[in-house]
Amino acid sequence: MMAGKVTGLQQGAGRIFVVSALFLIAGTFLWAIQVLPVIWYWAEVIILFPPCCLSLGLWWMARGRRGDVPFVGY
Amino acid sequence: MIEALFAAVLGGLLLLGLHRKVIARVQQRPGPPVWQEVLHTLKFSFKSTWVPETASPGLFVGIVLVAIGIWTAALAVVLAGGSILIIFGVYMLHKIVEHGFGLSSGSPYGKFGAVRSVISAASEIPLFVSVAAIAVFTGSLAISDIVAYQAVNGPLLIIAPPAAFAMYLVILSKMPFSPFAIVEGKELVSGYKTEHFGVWRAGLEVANAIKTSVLLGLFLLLFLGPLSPFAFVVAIVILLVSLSFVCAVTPMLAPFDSVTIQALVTVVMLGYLVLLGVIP
Amino acid sequence: MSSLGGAPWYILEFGDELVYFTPYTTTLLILALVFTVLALVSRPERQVEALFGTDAIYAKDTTVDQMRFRRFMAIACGCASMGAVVTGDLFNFTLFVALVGITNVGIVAAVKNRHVQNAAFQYGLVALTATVPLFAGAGIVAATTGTLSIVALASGTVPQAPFFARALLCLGVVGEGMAPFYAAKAEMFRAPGAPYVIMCSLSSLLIFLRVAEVVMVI
Amino acid sequence: MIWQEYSVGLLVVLACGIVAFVALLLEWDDLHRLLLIDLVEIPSLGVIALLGTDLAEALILPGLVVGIAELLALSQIYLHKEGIADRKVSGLNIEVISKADAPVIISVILIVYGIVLSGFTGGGIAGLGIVFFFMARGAKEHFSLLEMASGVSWALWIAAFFVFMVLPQYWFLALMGAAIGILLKVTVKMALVGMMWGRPDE
Repeated sequence: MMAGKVTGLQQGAGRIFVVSALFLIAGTFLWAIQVLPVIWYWAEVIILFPPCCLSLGLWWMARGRRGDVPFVGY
Repeated sequence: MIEALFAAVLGGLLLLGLHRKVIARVQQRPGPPVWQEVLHTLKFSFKSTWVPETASPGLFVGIVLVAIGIWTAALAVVLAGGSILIIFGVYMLHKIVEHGFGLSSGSPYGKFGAVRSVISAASEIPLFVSVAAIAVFTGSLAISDIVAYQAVNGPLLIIAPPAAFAMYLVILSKMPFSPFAIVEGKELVSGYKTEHFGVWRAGLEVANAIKTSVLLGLFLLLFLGPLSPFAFVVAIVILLVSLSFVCAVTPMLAPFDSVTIQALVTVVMLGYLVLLGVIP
Repeated sequence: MSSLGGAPWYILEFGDELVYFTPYTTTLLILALVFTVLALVSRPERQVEALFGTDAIYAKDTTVDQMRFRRFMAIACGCASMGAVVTGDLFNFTLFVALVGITNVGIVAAVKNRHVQNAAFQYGLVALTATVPLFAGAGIVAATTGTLSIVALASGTVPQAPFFARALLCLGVVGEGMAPFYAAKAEMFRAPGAPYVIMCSLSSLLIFLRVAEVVMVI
Repeated sequence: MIWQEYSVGLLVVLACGIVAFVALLLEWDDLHRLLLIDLVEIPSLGVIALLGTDLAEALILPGLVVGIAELLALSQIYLHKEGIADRKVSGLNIEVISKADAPVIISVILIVYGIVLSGFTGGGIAGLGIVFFFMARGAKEHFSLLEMASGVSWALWIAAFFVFMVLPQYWFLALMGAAIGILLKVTVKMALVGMMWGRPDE
C-alpha cells in the first residue's frame, strides 16, 4: 500500500478493495441470516471498513509517484 | 451496522457542512453549500496520492486506518448500548491519532500540530468528570442503562445540567473552528492534517464525520434519553446549530488560555462531584 | 464490575494471579497491540527542520543503532501497557505501570541531544518518585482488604479499598504517565522517530484509562 | 489490633516520605535529586513491608528490582547528559584495602553465611561479599561468563517452579533447586554490579 516505486500499486489497492468489500457483504449477509454472531460481525466491520475505504481511493488515483519533501515551497 | 456506518459518514459530513454554513451566515458570508464536505471528501479521494519522502510510511498510512477504525468501533459501542467508558477511551485515543498524524510526516507544521494535540489533553478531563457524574445518578455506565434510566426519570439534561455542560464543552473542543480547536490553528497551515493529502485526507474526513455523528448522537442519548428517529434528527441539528453559533462568535483561544479554561471547568466539575457526595 | 467495564468475557487464572478480559480492557488491549505492531513495522520519519536565520532546510536522519534500541524500547513499552490493561492483580498492575515509566524514559533517552536527554532525565525523576505512591497504594489496599485481586475487590465480598489508597494509586499513575506532559514542552519532539515517541503518549493514555476503571471498581 | 499497629507504622513511613519529598523540593542539583529519590523509594517499600506477611516479602522483591532498574537507567542518562560517560573509573583505589587481607576474610565470611542462609536473602549477602571483594581489588573478570552463570541459575529456578506445578510430590527437590538457583543468581548478579565500573577497554 505504500507509495514508492511499486508499479502495481493501484492493482494491489484494487484487490484489497474487492476482497474487503466482498468480505463485508458476505459478513452482512451471514449476520442477516443469523449465522454470524453480531459481535463477530461488528469486529469484521471495524477491521475491514478502514482498508476498504482507503483502498478504493488508492485504486482510483495512486500513481506510485515518488514522495516529495514537505516544508519546501509553502 | 453497515447501513448505520454509511448513515454516520454521510450524516456527519452533512452536519459538518451545515456547521460551516451556519458559521458563514452568522458572520454574514454566503458560505459553502451544505453538501460541501461530501464533495470535499469525494474530491480528496480522487486526487493523486503518495507518501512524502521524509515520512514514516507505516505510521503515515496506519494511523489513517486507526482513525477510521476507532470511530467505527465507537459507533458500534453506541449502537450496542455498551459502556460509555469505551467511548471515553476512543475519544482520548483520538488525541493519539492526531499526534500520529502530525508526527509521522516529518513536517514541522504537522509536528507542532501534534504537540498541541498533546496539550489539549486538558479537554478530556471534563469528559471524565461528566462520565463520573452520570454514573452517580444512573448507577451504571452502560449507554443502554442510562437511556433506560432516562425513560423512567426524565432527561439527565434537567437532572444533572453541569454534567451536560461539561460534555457540551468537550464536544465543542473537537468541532472545527471552535475556540478550543488549537490543534488546527491557522498559523500551523492545517495543523496535524497538513501533510495528509489525497486519499489519506479523505480517510481522515470519513473518520471526522463518524466522530461528529457519534459525539453528537451520544450527547443526545446521554442527556435526552430515548427519542424517535425524527426527533433525534431535529435534536441533533439543533445541537449542532448551537455549537456553530458558539464557534462563529468566538475567536480561537491561545493554547495556554484554552487549557486554562478547560482546567477551570474541570475544577468546577470536581466541586460539583463533591457536592453530589462522590468524593468524601 | 458488571456495569463498569462490562461483564468479563474470559478470566485466565494462574493460581491467584489472573488476567481478565472485559469489553473495556479488550478494547484497550487491541489498541496497545495495534500501536505496538505499528512501532514494530514502521521506519522512523525524518524530521525536516529549518536552519535558524537562513533559508536552508535539512532532514534529520536516525542511525540504525539508535533506532534498534528505541524500537526495542517502544515494543517493550507496548508489551508493558498491554500487561497493565489486562492484568487482574493490583500489584502486577503497579509493576506494569512502573515498567511503562522506565520504557518511556528509554524511548527518548537514546537520542543524543542534550535537550531531549534533559527532558528524559527530569521525567525519569518524576517517574521514579511516582513509584512511592503507586506501591504504597497497592500495599494499603492489600493491608485493608486482604486481597490484591481486582476481581475479588470488585465483587464486594471484601471491604472496599480506602479512598486514600485509591488516591495514591491515581497519583502514582499520573506520575508514571508524565511523559506526554514533558512532550508539551516540545523538548521531546526534537527527537525524531514518530512511531516510538507516539508509544510514550499511548502507553500513558492507556494506563490512565485503566486506572480510571480500577479505582472505580475496587 | 493489627490495624492500629499498622497505622502507627504507616504514620512513621509517611513522615519519612514527607521529609524526603520536602528535601526533594528544596534540592535543585540533578545528581542530589537522584540520590534523594532513592531515599524516597525506601518508605514505599516500608508500606508494603508493614503488611508483615509472606505476601509482603513476595511484593517487595519486584518493587525493589523496579526501583533499582529505574535508578540504573537514570544514572546512565545522567552520565550521558552531563557528558561524563567516558570518564575513567577504577574501583576503590585505596592501597590499604587492596593490599590487606581483611577484604578477603570479610568476603569469605559473607559468602559462607550467605550459602548457609540460601534463597534470596542468602544470595544477597553472598553477593554483597563478592561485590566488596571486587570493589576492593578492582578485579577484571569474564563478564559474559558470569552473565551465563546467572542465566543458567535463573533457568534452574524457573525449572524448579515447573516441578512445583507439574510434579508436586517432588516438592523437596524443587525447593532445594529453587533455593540454590536463586542463591546463585542473586550472587552472580550482584557480583556483576560490583564490576560495573565502566568499560576500561572503551
